[in-house]
Amino acid sequence: MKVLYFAWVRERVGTAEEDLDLPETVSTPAELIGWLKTRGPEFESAFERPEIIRVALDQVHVEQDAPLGNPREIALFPPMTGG
Amino acid sequence: MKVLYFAWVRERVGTAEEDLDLPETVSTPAELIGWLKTRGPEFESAFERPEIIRVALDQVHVEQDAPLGNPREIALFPPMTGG
Amino acid sequence: MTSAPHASARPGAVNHPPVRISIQAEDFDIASEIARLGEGRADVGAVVSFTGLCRDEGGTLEALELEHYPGMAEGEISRIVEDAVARWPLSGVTVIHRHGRIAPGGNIVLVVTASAHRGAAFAAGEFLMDFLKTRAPFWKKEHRRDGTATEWVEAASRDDAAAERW
Amino acid sequence: MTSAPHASARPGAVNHPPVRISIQAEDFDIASEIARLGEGRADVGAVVSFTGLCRDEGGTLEALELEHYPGMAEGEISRIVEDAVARWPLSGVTVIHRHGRIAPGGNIVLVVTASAHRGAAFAAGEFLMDFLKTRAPFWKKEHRRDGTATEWVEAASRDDAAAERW
Repeated sequence: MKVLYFAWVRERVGTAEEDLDLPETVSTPAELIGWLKTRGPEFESAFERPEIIRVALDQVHVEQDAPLGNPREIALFPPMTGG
Repeated sequence: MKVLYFAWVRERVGTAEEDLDLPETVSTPAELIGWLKTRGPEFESAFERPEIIRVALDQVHVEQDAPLGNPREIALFPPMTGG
Repeated sequence: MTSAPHASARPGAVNHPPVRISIQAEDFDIASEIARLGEGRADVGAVVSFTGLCRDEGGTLEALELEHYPGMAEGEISRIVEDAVARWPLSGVTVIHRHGRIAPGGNIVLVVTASAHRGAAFAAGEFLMDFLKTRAPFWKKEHRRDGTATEWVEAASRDDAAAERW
Repeated sequence: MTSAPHASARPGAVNHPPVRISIQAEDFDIASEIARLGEGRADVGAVVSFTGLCRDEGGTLEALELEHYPGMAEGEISRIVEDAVARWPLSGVTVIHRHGRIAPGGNIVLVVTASAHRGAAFAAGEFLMDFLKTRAPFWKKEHRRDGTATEWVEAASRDDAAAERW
């Protein structure tokens, strides 16, 4: 699955995009974030406050407890500050 | 005293402006309107619904029961429709 | 006929934002009026403009004719602007109201408000329009395309209700 | 980089007002965007524009850098615009949001709403801005004049509160 990172999440993770094979146990964005945090200190840092992370599945906002399903892309980013 | 009329009040009265000597008994705009109505059918027509007439003393809105005082000019006009 | 624009800042007032009020027959240029409020002021975060246009009323309108009370129009708009300046932290206000004959699609009124914050700019713009409608001494007369008798526009009770919200 | 502007009317939708959404690096021209919504439509009575500008934060800011999520930015703004179109009788909506580096005083975002009635144009403009702030995938980073570390702007809780009003 294509995973995208934006803003300071991207900077801390150190990449804008990666292709990942998710374990079967990951069925929500919250679980994805929890699993990502086990992948190293850069992920630990990016997701140190997991509750503030926003999630989009195929470019549509979803809650962290939404079913992950089988999207083409999932994006993780900080609260938005545009406008 | 200079009396000004605008919009359909002006059209019905037939003049935009006149200089009038008001009787001593006229001490409020409402009394002025009542007195003007006695001056002929054109005034009768302009002020047939006196309650909707707006009043300005020296270019400032006042209520019809405000003291008339001794302004340089008094204006009588319909509800405004600008903007 | 053009009234002289008011001075761009109130003498003696500390931190009073620049205010421009103009009652004029000619058209106005929205872009330059908006630019004027942003110009050389990098502390402005939000500029809201309202442009009121002459509607064609389903194709029946030939033109609007706007009568006004010279002197009082400027004075009353100044008072409304001062009320807005007292209520919201504005960094600039411009109000331009045209008079005379205006064809459908033409500009009638422009209000521009600038502030560091968007809520203030929006609220002040709407406040100014609500009070311009009910307190500025202007009257609209409609000339119909079919040449029937012209008619004065009636004041809308929803305009009074809008002004009473504030 | 400029996204292709969306089609100016939704195919198949009866009476859907023209909508223009653009995510772009280049500056925009407020006047021509406002004119576009009035053009050839004499049934438009009110046009409200909101321009969001880059503040200089007391002279300390060198520039803002705006990151965005291409594709989702257009999609999310389209959804917000559709919500506004469903709530108010609008005759046109334009939203332009810039990305990339923007200097103090520069334009960031433009929202223009047109309607036969001013209340709808004001309310829809403010609604669009409130939801752009909280839902459109853009992030601001501040570059300081003194060359100290750049910082990501923190989301303001007052923006969430503003969006929750609707």
